[in-house]
Amino acid sequence: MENCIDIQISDKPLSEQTCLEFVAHPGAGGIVNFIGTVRNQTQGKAVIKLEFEAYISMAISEMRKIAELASQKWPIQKMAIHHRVGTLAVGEIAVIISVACPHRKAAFEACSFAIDTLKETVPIWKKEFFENGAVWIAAHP
Amino acid sequence: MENCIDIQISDKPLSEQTCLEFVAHPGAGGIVNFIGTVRNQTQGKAVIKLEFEAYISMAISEMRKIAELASQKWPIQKMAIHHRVGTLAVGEIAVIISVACPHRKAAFEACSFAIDTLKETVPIWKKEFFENGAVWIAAHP
Amino acid sequence: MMKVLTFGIAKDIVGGPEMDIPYSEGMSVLALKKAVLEKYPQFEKLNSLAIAVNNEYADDNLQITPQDEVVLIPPVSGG
Amino acid sequence: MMKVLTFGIAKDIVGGPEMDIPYSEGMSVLALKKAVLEKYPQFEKLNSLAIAVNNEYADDNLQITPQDEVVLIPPVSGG
Repeated sequence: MENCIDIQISDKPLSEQTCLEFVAHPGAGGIVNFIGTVRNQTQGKAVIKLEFEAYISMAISEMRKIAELASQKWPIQKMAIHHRVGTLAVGEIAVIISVACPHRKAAFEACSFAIDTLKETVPIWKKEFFENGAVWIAAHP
Repeated sequence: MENCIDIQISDKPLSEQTCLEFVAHPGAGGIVNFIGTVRNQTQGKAVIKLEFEAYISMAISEMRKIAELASQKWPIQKMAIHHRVGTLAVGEIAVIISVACPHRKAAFEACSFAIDTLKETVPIWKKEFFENGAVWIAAHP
Repeated sequence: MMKVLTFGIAKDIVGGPEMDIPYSEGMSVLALKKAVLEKYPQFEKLNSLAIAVNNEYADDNLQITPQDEVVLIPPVSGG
Repeated sequence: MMKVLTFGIAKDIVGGPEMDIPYSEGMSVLALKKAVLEKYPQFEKLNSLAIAVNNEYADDNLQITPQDEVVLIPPVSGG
């Protein structure tokens, strides 16, 4: 799987096209992409902007683990996980996960597993900025 | 939902970027795209090319029904379903389904539902061309 | 006679994009199917054969009128 | 003393990208956590506090060596 996994963390805008081109595979029957974008509100409070901070070396390592674990569970041909860091405006892309499999069911399951796991294990932190303050998401109960 | 659904059948290459731009929504937290591409083989036989034929007026109507039904089942903000017709080479995109929802779980479920239903109900027919002949897929037991 | 449109393998079986079937007033979708199968027994070998009337899948008991757009729908395989 | 790196809310609590903690030979991850909480009780209020040693989540009983890269991992929120 080594050359079939593309893991990136970038402070530049992410490109869905780049992910799609990476996962293109002549034997692929289904490609599923998850694209996480910055929402304009959280629990009714208007979000102005958002900042992502990453412990980059470990985040890359954890993202790779997710892709490798997914590749053990499902017949994945190609997989890309790209995460943005820095300051993002509403509507910008925070994360893209693209999975190519011979059949679509596996691609849906693997992509869903990957984003669920990423949110649990990858050392990246999101700070949301509101009119009157900012909050590190998920930090407190 | 009327302006939130984009249904297209085209004999030109499909654009994932176009679908993504259509489904962009400031309140979206998760966008899931399914991209069906032409595989290089079916049950071990090399596929040279593929042709899609559609009963276009009804296919558009059935694709719209799928988007509307999905919108009743899940909180969909925007949804695009684009299907290609004509002659396609291996690797080309046959179908794109993009779904934007406030949360990702609904987007995964709705996108998966849409492609499953499309394959059951939409009057589009696929002919695969091999070295020594061609077959209308799913026609015979 | 009424015109019935064909697509996919149905077009191959019929040898063209449409076929003519004898029409009788109040003819049902089921009667139409039987007439099609009688003329082209190869349709028996398909996984399924549906009829669309005016862009909608039609029940067997729907009555067809001469103005309807009637289409043979062999097993679909889009996506 | 050993250097412990901080990110996210941990950086805010500590007031910078790293903190110093007294190191003793064979110190466990659990002992490090206790030392951190003693110095900055605000960490008690977080949903969780993990320790990464050399880019891996570390168990409480792992022994830390002076060469290790040690990082406080407050609740993550990527994606």
